[in-house]
Amino acid sequence: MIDKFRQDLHGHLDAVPDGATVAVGGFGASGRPDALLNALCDLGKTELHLYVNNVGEDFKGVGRLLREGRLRRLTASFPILPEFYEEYFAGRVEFELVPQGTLAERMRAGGAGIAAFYTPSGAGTMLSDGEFALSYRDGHPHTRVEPKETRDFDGRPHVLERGIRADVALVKGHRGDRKGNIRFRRSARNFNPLAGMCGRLTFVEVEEIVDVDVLDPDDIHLPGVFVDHVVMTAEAVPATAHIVRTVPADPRDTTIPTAEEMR
Amino acid sequence: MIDKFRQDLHGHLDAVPDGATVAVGGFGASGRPDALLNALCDLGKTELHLYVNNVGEDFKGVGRLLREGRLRRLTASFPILPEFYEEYFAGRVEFELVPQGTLAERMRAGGAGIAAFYTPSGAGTMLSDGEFALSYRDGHPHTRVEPKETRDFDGRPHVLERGIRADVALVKGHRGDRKGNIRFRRSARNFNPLAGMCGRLTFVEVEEIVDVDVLDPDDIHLPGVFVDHVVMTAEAVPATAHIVRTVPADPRDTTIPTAEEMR
Amino acid sequence: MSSTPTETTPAPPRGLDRDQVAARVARDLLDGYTVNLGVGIPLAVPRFIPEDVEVVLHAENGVLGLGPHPGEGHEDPDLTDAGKKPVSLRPGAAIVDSAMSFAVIRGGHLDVTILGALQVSAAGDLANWYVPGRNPAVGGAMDLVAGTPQVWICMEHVDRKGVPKLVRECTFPLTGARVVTRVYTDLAVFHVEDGGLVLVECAPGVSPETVRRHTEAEYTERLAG
Amino acid sequence: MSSTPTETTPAPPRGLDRDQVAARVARDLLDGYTVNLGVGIPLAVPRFIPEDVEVVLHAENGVLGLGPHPGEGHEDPDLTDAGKKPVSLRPGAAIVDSAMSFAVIRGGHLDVTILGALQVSAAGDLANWYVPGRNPAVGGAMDLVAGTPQVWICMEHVDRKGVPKLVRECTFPLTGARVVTRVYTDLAVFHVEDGGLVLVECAPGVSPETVRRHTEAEYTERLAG
Repeated sequence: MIDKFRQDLHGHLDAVPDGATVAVGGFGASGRPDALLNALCDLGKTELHLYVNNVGEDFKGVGRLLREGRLRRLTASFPILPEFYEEYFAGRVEFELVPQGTLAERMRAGGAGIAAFYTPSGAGTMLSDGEFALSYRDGHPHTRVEPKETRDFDGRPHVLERGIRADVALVKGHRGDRKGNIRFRRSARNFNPLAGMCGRLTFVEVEEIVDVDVLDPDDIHLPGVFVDHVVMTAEAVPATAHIVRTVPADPRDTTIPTAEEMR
Repeated sequence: MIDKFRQDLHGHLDAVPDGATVAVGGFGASGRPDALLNALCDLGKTELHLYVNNVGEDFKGVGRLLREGRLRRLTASFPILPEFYEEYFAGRVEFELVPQGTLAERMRAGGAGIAAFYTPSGAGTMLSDGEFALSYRDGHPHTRVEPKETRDFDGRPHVLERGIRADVALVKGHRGDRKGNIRFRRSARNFNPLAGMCGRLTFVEVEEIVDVDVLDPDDIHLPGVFVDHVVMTAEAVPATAHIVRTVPADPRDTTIPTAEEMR
Repeated sequence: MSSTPTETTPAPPRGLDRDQVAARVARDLLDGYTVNLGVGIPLAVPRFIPEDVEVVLHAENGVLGLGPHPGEGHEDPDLTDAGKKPVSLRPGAAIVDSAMSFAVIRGGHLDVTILGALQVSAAGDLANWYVPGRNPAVGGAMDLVAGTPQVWICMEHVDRKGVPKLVRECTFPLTGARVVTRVYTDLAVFHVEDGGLVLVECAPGVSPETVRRHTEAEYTERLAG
Repeated sequence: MSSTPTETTPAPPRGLDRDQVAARVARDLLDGYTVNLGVGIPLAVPRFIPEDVEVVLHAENGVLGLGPHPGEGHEDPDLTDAGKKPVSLRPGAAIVDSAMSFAVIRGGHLDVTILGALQVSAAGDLANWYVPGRNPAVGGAMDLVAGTPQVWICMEHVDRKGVPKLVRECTFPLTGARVVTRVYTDLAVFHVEDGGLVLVECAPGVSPETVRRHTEAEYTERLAG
């Protein structure tokens, strides 16, 4: 019988090696798999390369991994947490900055067996021309993200982006059944199904486990074929979910635009 | 107010020009938009290039367009209908044969602004090496499908495939609301949401129209943003839906395998 | 070089306030549009959309049909906009995953995206994601400008030092090249046509000369009557 | 050239019948596998899966968790398999669109695909989609063999004229190169290891010599005990 429910999360998650690539769902605290991220941290996993849209605004979840020095590299579109940038500029973590839609599409492509694709997003910018600093040393850019191949289609430049296949994926769902079928709730869905698709080993924490005949087959957001392990977390949705912490403007230079003007 | 329900289907569908590219949902008779296809035929539209998984097993829907000589080209993975091949070999319609997953992904890519992608499907076969005959003349191949660019990723050959952006998409849904949000039922979903995504102008015929607060926002299979016009069809699901008509084996050559052995 | 910042840069002119710019933009939204809003002035636009104009608001995190804040105590932590603020849903809303959300964006299915900017160039280049030396983050900005047919910029005409933001060439890193289709500022409205800026409207009480004095980019004029 | 078809091609040998081949394959399916079945012998496999082995059957048209025919009068025209035959759903089934269905296939998320074949070469090349001169159609065959980690072929060991189907090089157009991992025939079971065929099992009553006589492809032997 297929039964993907697990009691012993640590036992199963311990299969993740140090240095692993990890795809993580969530958009800030919304749909962030905190129980799985905490377990990864508790297990002492380190040198991780995370693919996640943002670090978040606190030291939970990805922020905790960052604070405890577990990250080797972050691939993200909008890290937010100021302490992440301190680590980046100090040369303690690498940073691959990608457009948000490109990150989502790369996860889906990797999960879908699409090796690479051409997107117009980021063409002609420093995110594709090899200018962006992957790492810092002694306060200066040390290595750069590789320039991306560019090619015209229909008269417009497109950049070649690779699919992401991660060693492990961490997903936060709403409901799940023993076959690993998952539903998400509202905008907590976001990157979660895509992270789940691209993991070689996919863990899902859910708020509710349900019998195998409860979810309508027409309404499964992430089919069980993508899912290896399902755990139930009693942890409530974080109270900070809707607290926005913005990057403070530098008071020394009034020509610098406010965070509001930037997006 | 946004109201995509239409009474005058012919009036709106008449915007489709002769020679248009048309993406069509359905898998055989399952989820095939017969009312829309009939309307296209009734309007006398011709020289059409259809993107559709199969012609089907009868002269309804795509089969009717074929019989009435409306097709300039078919892009499909599994035409089925023997009369389609007669037209193809007689040089009256062009045929681009593509792997089924490639067709689905090309529709999605076109709808998602992905100009092209690399897939392993079909690499090293006559569907990518330029051998396949796009058209026949005097009983012989006349033009060939262009060879596809091939490139290795992770040590395996992949072919470059283009996204499809069709002039018009014809979709069969189960339920729809005035904003154009669509749900499908069971395996009648198949290519329908993908055809809907890739149409510059997307028509959906539905079995039921519902109030705008009926469908759960978490369970919309094709969001209204992709949909231009929704019509209700009272036409029942065709009774032939589960009748399989297989290509008859050639009785003159017993070394030819049965249809069962081929897939 | 009259508009290059110097010691004699003119004092910032007085035109529309932020809400008035938002209201001006709102007037141009058509019934049935699907629209993505950036942070800043754009977020104020929905308050000014007329009752008889129904617009679908899209958020990058996968919401089609955003409604206003649900009211104190009614927040749903699973339902936020792309700024992670609590929202409600309009009737007929749809939730999708991030890949589908950006399929909507990149595939050209939005009608308009309304964004803030650091600089817009004479050719419609946009810089609005990164100030070198600060913390780089891009979010969905590059996807939005690459995919959306109409990219409308709402911004102050000059920065806090009085330096024009409509420039010959962007000096900040680009979000996208030749992507802007309209610019709404406190002083004026420009359209981008055939790769160049066209001044189509001055704010009430603002003269074309005032606009010119605070604009570095070249542009043509096509002001109504 | 002993196995090349000639006037003296030996009469087709008598090994397993089709159901017995299907039953033999079914024995190798593990609990929890997700499996796609081609038409022909593969479709007979589910009948022989033991009670205590739960397998999820996938169909290209977007069904994960296929069940058997629902019984006369209970057919749902909106619920068919990839052969367009009516099916039922197992508990815990999921329906997806065709792009997601092939994301499952191409992304390597199936465990096994069980297909028929025209020919399998010594290197594991597969030809099973097209006989030149007949009507070309491919369906999902090329995606299945490109994406699935285990490609198991079920076929008659020789065709109706007695010509071997395990060949040095495929003469029919390829579905995929070096994709086959196992071959189950009425006479024997082969694995493909390090790019070559290995005979691992003969059917009851069939000798290794009989297998060799009806096989054109070179192979090594690793028969149990």
